[in-house]
Amino acid sequence: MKGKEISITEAVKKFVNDGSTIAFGGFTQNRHPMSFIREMIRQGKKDLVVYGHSSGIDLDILVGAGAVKRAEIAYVGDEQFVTPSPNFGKAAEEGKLEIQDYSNYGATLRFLAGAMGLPFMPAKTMLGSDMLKSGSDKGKSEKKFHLMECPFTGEKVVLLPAAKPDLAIIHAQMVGEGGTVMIYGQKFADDIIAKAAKEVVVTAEEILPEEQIRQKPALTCLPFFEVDAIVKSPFGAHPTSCYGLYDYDPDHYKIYVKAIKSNSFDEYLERYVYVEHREYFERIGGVEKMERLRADPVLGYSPNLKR
Amino acid sequence: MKGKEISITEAVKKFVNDGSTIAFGGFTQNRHPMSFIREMIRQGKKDLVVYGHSSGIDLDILVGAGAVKRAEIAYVGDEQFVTPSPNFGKAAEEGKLEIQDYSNYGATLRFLAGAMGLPFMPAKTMLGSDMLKSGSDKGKSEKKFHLMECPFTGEKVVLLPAAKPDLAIIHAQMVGEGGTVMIYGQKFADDIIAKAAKEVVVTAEEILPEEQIRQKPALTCLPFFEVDAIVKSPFGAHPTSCYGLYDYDPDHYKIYVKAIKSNSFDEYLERYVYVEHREYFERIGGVEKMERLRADPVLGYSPNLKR
Amino acid sequence: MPEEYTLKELMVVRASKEIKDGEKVFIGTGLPMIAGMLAKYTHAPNCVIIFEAGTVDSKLLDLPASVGDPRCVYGASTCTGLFDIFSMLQDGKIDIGFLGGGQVDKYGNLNSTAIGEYRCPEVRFPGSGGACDMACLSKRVVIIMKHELRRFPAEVDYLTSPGWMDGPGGREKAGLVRGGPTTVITDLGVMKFDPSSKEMYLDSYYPGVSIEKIRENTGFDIDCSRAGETEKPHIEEIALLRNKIAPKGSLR
Amino acid sequence: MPEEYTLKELMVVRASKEIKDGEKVFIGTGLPMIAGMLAKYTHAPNCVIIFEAGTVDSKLLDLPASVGDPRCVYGASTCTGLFDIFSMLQDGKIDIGFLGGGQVDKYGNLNSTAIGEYRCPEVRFPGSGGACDMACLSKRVVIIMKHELRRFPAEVDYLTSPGWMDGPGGREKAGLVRGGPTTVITDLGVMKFDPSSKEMYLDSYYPGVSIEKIRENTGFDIDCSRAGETEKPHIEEIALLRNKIAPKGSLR
Repeated sequence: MKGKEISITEAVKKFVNDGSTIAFGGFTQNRHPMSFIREMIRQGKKDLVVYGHSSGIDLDILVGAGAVKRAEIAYVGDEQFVTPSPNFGKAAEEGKLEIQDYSNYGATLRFLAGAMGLPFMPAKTMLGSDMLKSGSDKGKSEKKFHLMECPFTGEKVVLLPAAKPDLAIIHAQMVGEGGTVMIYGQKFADDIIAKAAKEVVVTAEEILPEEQIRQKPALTCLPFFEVDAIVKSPFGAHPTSCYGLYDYDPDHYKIYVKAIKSNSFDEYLERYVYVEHREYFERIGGVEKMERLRADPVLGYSPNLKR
Repeated sequence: MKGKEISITEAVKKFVNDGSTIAFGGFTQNRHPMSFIREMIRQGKKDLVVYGHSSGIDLDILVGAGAVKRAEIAYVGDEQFVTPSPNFGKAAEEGKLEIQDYSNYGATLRFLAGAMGLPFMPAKTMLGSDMLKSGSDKGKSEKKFHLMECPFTGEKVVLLPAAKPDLAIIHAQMVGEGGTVMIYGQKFADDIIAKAAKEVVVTAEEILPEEQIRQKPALTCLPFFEVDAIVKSPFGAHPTSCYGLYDYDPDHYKIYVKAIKSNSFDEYLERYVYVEHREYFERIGGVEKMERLRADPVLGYSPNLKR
Repeated sequence: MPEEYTLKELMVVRASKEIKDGEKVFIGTGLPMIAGMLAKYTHAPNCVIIFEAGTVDSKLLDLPASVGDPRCVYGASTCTGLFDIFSMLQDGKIDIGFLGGGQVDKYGNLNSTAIGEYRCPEVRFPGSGGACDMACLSKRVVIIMKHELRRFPAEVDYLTSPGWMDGPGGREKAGLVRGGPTTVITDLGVMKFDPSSKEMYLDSYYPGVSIEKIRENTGFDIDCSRAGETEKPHIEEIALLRNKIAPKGSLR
Repeated sequence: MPEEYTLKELMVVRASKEIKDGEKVFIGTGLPMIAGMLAKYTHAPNCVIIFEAGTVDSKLLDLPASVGDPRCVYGASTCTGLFDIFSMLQDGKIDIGFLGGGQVDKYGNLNSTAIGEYRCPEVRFPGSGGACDMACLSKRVVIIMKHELRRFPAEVDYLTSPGWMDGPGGREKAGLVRGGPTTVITDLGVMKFDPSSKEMYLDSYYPGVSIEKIRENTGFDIDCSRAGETEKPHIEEIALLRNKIAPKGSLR
């Protein structure tokens, strides 16, 4: 291994502590760092505080495994399969999870403040919402927001406190050996989340020589020094999509949702999480499944996916 | 002409008013919208308020032509040729120009606030500087800054008022007929300035069919609807550089500086500004000059430029 | 028996009418997305569909499964992320936002967070996502809902996305600079808001739906005096939906 | 007679020593850029040169004429714009910033705005640019100046870039979270700042320069008791400068 590359086992061991504040890249059912998250469950990490905006199965599988103490999020859902994501919904209804709600823009601006080295970011959103009434939830953040009058215009502005997670995990299509990150398709808030975090691990479909990735510096979204470790993880976003390479996996989402609804999530974990990398691919459908999900290089997705 | 394309004459007539607040793309001696600025001088625009960060000959030539009433900037210089830019320096020393000084980050954050629809942006820069002592200069901005204590951390933060110029002019390598903008090389703050402005004109080396430019949406930096008009303007950044296409022109910079230092700026204007497009190219050195400045396609600049 | 149109198709067609040509539309997953695509194929070819996950005016050859779907990228004018898109919204550049939710009250305030006590709710929804942002910051909002009594309460349990708040002047008092809901499209009819009282009234009911049924399924007094029957979808619209836009059976 | 080294070469070599291997360096046009390139070719191959106009760690095959020069892009880890770069700086990710200016005082406060009255100055400089940002936000600052009496006043006419302000605790009082100047490199010698008083003192003088000459050209009392002679550049460093980094004659 060259440069910053380490194994997924080492990466989770080294960077995730019980109680860590952590943020994942991706958006609902797209480009979440799922292979890293499965390893977190295998290593039994717990009491995590997850900062997110549009979470889905990334947060949900961790909640189901009992690894999450608190979530500061805007949305947790698996789109057409189920909303909210089933473990999250259950845990919330049972009062087993501390939750602090922001809007998507609000959550993004909190990461932006973190990335900019500012203690807060002003906004004109969330005004009038109960998210600015629930006040200070118990837990890590002492103050959820602050309302003020603009000294220039007199208008009402809300200040949102910076989010600076201990760790960000981003799944990218490509990363250079030195850490330069290239993301294809929507970046979501991944670049901002990474810049806000104290440490950053990138899992990637491909690791390239640094010189090669630097042939197109306009396409990179994180300079190498923002990244502390990289992990080679082909198909690492499955069952979520990875633009340009593979689509989301409707079959697997159905299995996931059914397992939870039928109270057999432990069996799901046994079959799909406590399992070797190679065996995982066989269990999700092997080479035929990978071919079905494979993206058309021009369109960026699998045009004939049965969904 | 298709889509949003208009001529440079029309563009200046339609979008620039005497007294307009205006911001130009570019950075010191790179990618300023010079052809548009020369047309502004030809049309005798005056009393302009220019918002900028790292200005150079773009602001300087307008100051020399007596078109600028006020400048809110961070820097005005032509790098190795002369700093500050000569007309600007002269006008400042003669007290003929209202100037409000910010730092480069401060100026950028003011545009960012404008682009985000916020009345201000917080910052940890400029603290302790006299730029936060000169207080409220006379002129358009009523208040230059506001100091506050962070309600989350207690630390000192400065709030900088949004900049929302009437008009932004950006010079790009490529634009789609519909207005989708593609900039190669450093973007400087051009995308932010454009989003902050009420109206946007893009001058471009090439105008492409919209479908063609949309084959690479990850490389575009402004969606089409942010742009109100586009102008085809090959070599439109000369004598500043345009990444990937041509380098800055040291000969012309020397002519420019010499003209001002020898009090013959009127003659410079006569020879290089009050002149037809085609004739301008002959006067700056014709096809031989264009060949000398032409960028190497891999490097992005002219590697053998005598400078 | 081949139906003339399904209920969902009727809703989608009605929703698509809310979009005027050239407007910039902020759209979520599901029915709104189909409505947006239909508008683009019919009366509003120049409307601009914007997805919060980062894309503007994409070609949409296939119906995306989410607003962050790889299907949203092809042919887009730009492909970026949440920050750029929401900042355009906050800057007042988006004309219309489509929203759904778990509950709506007579002022168009929406709840997509939780029913019951926030900390230990009876039902937990997915949360705001971009809904509150659209409700606060787009020039106007169109709501798409299932019309059920428990979904149309006098007051929402949790105000996720501000409508007209507590009536005239409510948004201004909260510091909101523009916007507010104009239309609620349900599976029973179409509601609008009175310009002066900001209260929801029935604008039209679907063919075959009685005003009585709408009253029964609405948890607050609703003025039905201005209502007529909703216009039926045109055959061309249904054909477009079935053959071009919505995958087989998705609007059944 | 071929010179062993020129004054500018000596300054550049000395400046390059300020950069440690692996450090992230925020650099402006001119001598600092040459010093950064030299450090990269010698003792600090892994230092990261960052240009405020938008590029990180570029290959620099040719000396850029400005920090926004197309020459800054080739081989960069990323190519973006001012906002991203300055935000990294504000977030505390940059180790060292190189600054010049028109005036510097004994606390390392810099003026690059104007001499005389601000509104109608005797001399107008180009303004802060990114200088104030570097002075406020990088972990430490190195200043490169011409050593003249009028450039080393007791107090700067305009404080563009904060040094140690009015001494110990000055930066904290102003709200600055880190940083401060450590070294001033002039055409006569090298100054540092006393850790407790924050006042400038002479650390070393160039071969052939007397302490007296430095005192004469400094507008405030300067402690010279700790000074020795500056180390001369090595022949390899000069060769690198002349043959590889600086275009012909630029350091004469």
